[in-house]
Amino acid sequence: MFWKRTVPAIIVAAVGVIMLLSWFIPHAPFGELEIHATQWYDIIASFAMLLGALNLLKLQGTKVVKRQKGWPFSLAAILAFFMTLLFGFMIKGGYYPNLVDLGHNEEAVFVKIAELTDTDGKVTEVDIDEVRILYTSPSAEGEPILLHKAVVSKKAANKVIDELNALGAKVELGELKWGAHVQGNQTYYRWVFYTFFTPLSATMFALLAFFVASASYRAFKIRNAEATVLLVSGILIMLGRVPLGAFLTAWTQDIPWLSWFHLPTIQEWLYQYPNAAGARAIMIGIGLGIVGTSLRVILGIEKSFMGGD
Amino acid sequence: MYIGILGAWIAVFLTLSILSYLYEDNVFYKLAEHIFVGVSAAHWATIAFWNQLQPNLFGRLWPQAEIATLEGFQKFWYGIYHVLHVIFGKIFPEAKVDGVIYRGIGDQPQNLSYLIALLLGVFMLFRLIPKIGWLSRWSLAYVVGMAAGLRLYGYMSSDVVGQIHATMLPLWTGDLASSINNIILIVGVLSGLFYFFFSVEHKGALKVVSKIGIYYLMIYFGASFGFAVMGRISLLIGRFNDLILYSGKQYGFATPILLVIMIVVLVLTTRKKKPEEEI
Amino acid sequence: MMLKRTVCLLLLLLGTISFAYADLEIHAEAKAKEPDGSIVNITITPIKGASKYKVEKSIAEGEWLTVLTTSGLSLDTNIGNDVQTRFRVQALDENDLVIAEAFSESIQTEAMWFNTRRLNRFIALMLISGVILYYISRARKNKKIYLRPVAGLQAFEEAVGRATEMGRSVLFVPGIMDLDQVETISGLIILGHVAKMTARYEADLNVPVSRSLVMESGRETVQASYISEGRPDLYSSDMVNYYTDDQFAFSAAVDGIMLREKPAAVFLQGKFYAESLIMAETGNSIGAIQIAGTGSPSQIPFFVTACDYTLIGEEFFAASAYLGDDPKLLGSIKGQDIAKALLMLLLVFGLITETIHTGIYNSDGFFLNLKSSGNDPSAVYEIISEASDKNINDVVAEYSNLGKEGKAVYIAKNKVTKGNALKILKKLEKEGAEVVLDENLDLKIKKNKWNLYKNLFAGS
Amino acid sequence: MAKITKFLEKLDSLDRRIIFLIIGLVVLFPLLVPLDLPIETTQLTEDAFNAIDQLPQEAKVLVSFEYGPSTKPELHPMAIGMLRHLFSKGNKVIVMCLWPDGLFMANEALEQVAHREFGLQYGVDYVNLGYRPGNEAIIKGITKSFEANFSIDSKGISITKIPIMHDIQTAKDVDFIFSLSAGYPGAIEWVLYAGDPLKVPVSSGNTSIQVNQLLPYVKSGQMKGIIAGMPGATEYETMVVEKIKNNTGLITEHAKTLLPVFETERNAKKFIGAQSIAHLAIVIFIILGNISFFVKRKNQRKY
Repeated sequence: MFWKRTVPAIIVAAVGVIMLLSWFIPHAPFGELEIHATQWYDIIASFAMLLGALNLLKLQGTKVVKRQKGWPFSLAAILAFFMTLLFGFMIKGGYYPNLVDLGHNEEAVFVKIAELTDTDGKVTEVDIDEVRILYTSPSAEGEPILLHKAVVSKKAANKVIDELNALGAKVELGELKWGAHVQGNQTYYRWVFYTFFTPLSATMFALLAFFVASASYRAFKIRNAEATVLLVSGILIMLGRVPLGAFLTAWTQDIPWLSWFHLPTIQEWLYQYPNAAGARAIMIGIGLGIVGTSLRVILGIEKSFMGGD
Repeated sequence: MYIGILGAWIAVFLTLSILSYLYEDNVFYKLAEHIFVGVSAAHWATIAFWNQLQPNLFGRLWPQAEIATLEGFQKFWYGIYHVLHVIFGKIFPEAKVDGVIYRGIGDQPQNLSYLIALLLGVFMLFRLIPKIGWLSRWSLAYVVGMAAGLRLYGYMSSDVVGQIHATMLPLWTGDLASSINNIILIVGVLSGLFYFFFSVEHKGALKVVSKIGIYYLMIYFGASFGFAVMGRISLLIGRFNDLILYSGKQYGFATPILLVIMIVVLVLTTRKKKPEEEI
Repeated sequence: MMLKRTVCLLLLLLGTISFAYADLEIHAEAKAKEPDGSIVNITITPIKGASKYKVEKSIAEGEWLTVLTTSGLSLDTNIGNDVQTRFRVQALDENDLVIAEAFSESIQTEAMWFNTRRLNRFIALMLISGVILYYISRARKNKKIYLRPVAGLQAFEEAVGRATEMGRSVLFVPGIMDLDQVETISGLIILGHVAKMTARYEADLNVPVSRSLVMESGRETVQASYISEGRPDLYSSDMVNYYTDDQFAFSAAVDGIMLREKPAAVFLQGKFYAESLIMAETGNSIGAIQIAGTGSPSQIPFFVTACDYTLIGEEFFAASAYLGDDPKLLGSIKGQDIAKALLMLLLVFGLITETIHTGIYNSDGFFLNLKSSGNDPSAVYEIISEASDKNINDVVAEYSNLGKEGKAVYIAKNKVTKGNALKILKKLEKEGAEVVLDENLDLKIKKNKWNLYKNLFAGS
Repeated sequence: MAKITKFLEKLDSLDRRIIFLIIGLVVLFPLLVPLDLPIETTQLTEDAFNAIDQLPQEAKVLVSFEYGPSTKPELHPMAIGMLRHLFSKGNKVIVMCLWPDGLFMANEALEQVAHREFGLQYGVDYVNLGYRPGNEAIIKGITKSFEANFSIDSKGISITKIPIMHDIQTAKDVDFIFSLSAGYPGAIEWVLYAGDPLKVPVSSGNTSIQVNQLLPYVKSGQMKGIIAGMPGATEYETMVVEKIKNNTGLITEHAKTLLPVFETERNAKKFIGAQSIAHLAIVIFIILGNISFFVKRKNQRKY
């Protein structure tokens, strides 16, 4: 009881109060507490991710093992999971030829590099000039050559290195470090990110355009005064912000007393005043709600999320 | 973002699969959905590891140091690092530059208080052992306490006091139009706030005030909705533009080919389903 | 030999130069009233012949770190708190040769123990939490507290009941953010109440979550609820499942669950972002009763349009007081209300002082910025001369060359109000001039004591 | 008449897939066949355009890419339009990124404008320094030294070897900063940590949602205009084309020959057509939905 319920309650209260006070005490060690405290949280959350991953595998794995309905899809989820982990922790890519010395046959090397790094299928004088400027007298650590490839494996890099070395240049194998590979160029991980992750999340996001349309068709009905206000304000913003709105109400500009009815003008006013008022009221309310909830949590009045005995 | 021809085909396939959901729940959507869950779960775990655990936890416990200069406890401490290096070489790298051996990660100052964070993290994993699983509550308690303390001040300062400050506007500015605008704003904030009174019955004159408050809230909701429509449509335009790009020759006509295949499969599968339903 | 001689000569020469202008000085001073300390103001006394100054700070015995090479003579820089630091300046001539060197006295900065700039926030915190705490303690002494009905909250039980009748499950999504957001915690508290209902009604509960920590906390919550309702037999950890951290992958998964399991009641309670509409629309398409609640202002509109009931803003945080029967919670809601009333009073007082401040007393802050005089400047000059009480010849001389940024037109003291300024602006525009109304905030703040009240609320 | 009422009544329970289809077509069609909507320029965009237009030919401009694929449709057309404007005046451009995805966006934009259209030389006329993690710390860093933060460019070449960087030591040495920003870190950080302290003019292109947050900075002059969302991008594009057409201000001879390309390859204009029509379609949906709602209610009352 004490270890399972009282100690957590004490931790919540103590950490809460210390964090709150740290806002008012710039002196060390309180001053930088915010940075470290959130980082500790990130670390705990990172550990917890293992639990999440195991739970996901258990969830989808049971379906596969028990051959439940739709198990092939679960298998796909598991495979996708391990493919990404493989490229995150085992196979990296991101190799590059590192030019250390141009050798005696400089021009041929420049042309070769221009061909390798070219992005649009035709190597022009300008491309070669660029290469000439950038790769003349390479520094001691060498100058990396960024190949025009989605992913550069060790094999691919070595092939290019051999080609360049055959021209008399001195080229070595360079690679991105582990850790840098999740954001770096030409790694398998980035390829997975851009091939799978980006289109999937961007398309899920884009589905919203359709849902917004169907929601407005279905729900934007003049049922009562409130719904009418919502609808009118929505329409004014939608039309007022695009050239179409200005175009549709351009005629009002010729009549002085009507000039206020230019859609972009109405839209701007609505946004600056009534909308801002509504937004502030909501924000203040939410702010107080959060203050109240946080206080209740710190005081231990709310503790259901910590579980029972 | 050069992803090669194979990449383009996969990207187009996944894009179209998600879009096919608009027609109905189907095999393509299910497949894309499951791939998405799998890839993203591993993605966020990978990112958390390489961007959080490695640099911010291990990097703070063992910042890079020249082995030869270490003494006493630090020598022992980096000895542990060496053991970890032998087991997980990628995560705990060692470097040798001009014959000098360096151990450790990054250049943040050493901070051994992160051992507590490590401990709390390990407590989370005790969940896997039912008998001591309750220790994870300590970690949860830390997170909740931190959230409460941090957010309490943040919201109170910017969302409560800050907004009140911003609303202190003159009712008369010397100019009729801007005075009216200010009054409109102020009435809105006050009546909107009144709507959120829970312990007062909203009747009579108070009902009118809270009604006015609701109208303001509705204007805000309408405007946000309008803005969101704009943003969402922009996104869709972007997606369609990519699909048009990938229908080109250099990507092997990925979009039209995959689109046709998917439509055929969808039509065939729905046709097959219908007779079954009739029976 | 030759080389040696040249070097000697050069050194000698350098020495003479630096001797001749040996007045180079550097003075460092900790900036006063800096809550975080660490800021140092440096001033350099210049010498002849120097084109640049290289400023360095000491980081260890004999080790110097370049701060900046500058031609300016005053700068602010950071040093570590509680460490004795010295500065060194080297004067460089055009060829980047050092012609003189000087050291500052060693100084030390310190962070404050109380951030006085946040005093107002501290008082606000004490006030708000004091009021809430007072009402909590009052509620303990069994004072009845009335709460107005909130439609969405009354529908909770009905939704769970309907799911039971239909033999379908109840879906609860506690937002997509992690446990470090108060909204998520609030969502989990509401989950506790909903889980009690599903335990009572013996309805199936399904809680997909997108964070591992929330999964753990969610399991604790649901288990505790089932135990407290005396139905631990019905609880299983499979009720709460983690899918993925990713926003859209998670919403795809939730969509999948909705389409395939067809829950009869859907609760979306927590912090949501763009995915809110994806979930709410799908929930709507399967005909479930949907009750949403969130503290994310930007997502409320979507819930309002796509769900049956929505807990708006503060209603969401007050939900647990409605759903449970703890008098302490009721008390805290009452306290929040009183705090709100206090804030509204302060706001009204602020409105009054601001009105007095801007409308009646202060007006000096406003001026016009003339960007171009148009095709017929003479009329423009006349208006300006009248407005600013200046001789017309002076006006012509002053405003004939406006430059890129334009020139300020200050209206005569006895005539300045914002309204007047706007009137003059319109007159000028009629004559084809290009003018904008501008406001000098510094002038305004210095000018009027009525503004002090509003400033009490400033800061962050 | 009865038929119409019946139709309208049916509309109320319209299959949402039909709505989806219409929205899809309405967005797709203007992308394939661009519309020619008249474009009115607004003050905010004009301010940004003029600030850049007034830069002398030898000016060096720092462009920071802070957006990714999800906000690409709004911000990428701005990037293209602005780069065309700068290069058409002969300005040199230094690109950097504070978002990891920004690197890919920057490469794409430079590849199109600098490389394919203008045929400029990397390293001499423009450079891409790439992405560095650290958010506003990087901005603060480059106010002291570029080399300390960007020792190598996005191709991995050390910046001491890049001719354009030779006389640029700190952010103070650039004449203008332009931030293409979709959130944090972005335009606000540039104003606070570089523009204000160094007195280097800053302007920015933003998503439409962000604009309200940035308006105070524009009003106070801390930011020179702003390009807001897709409408802003369209206006900017139009202004660049008009400028070259009317031959006003600084324009290189090469840029004049590119006018046909600028006139035809206009993504923002293509996009804003789709955007306008989609908004109109949604408004029409709302109106139709309400008509059918009323007809239904009226008919129900009869019984």
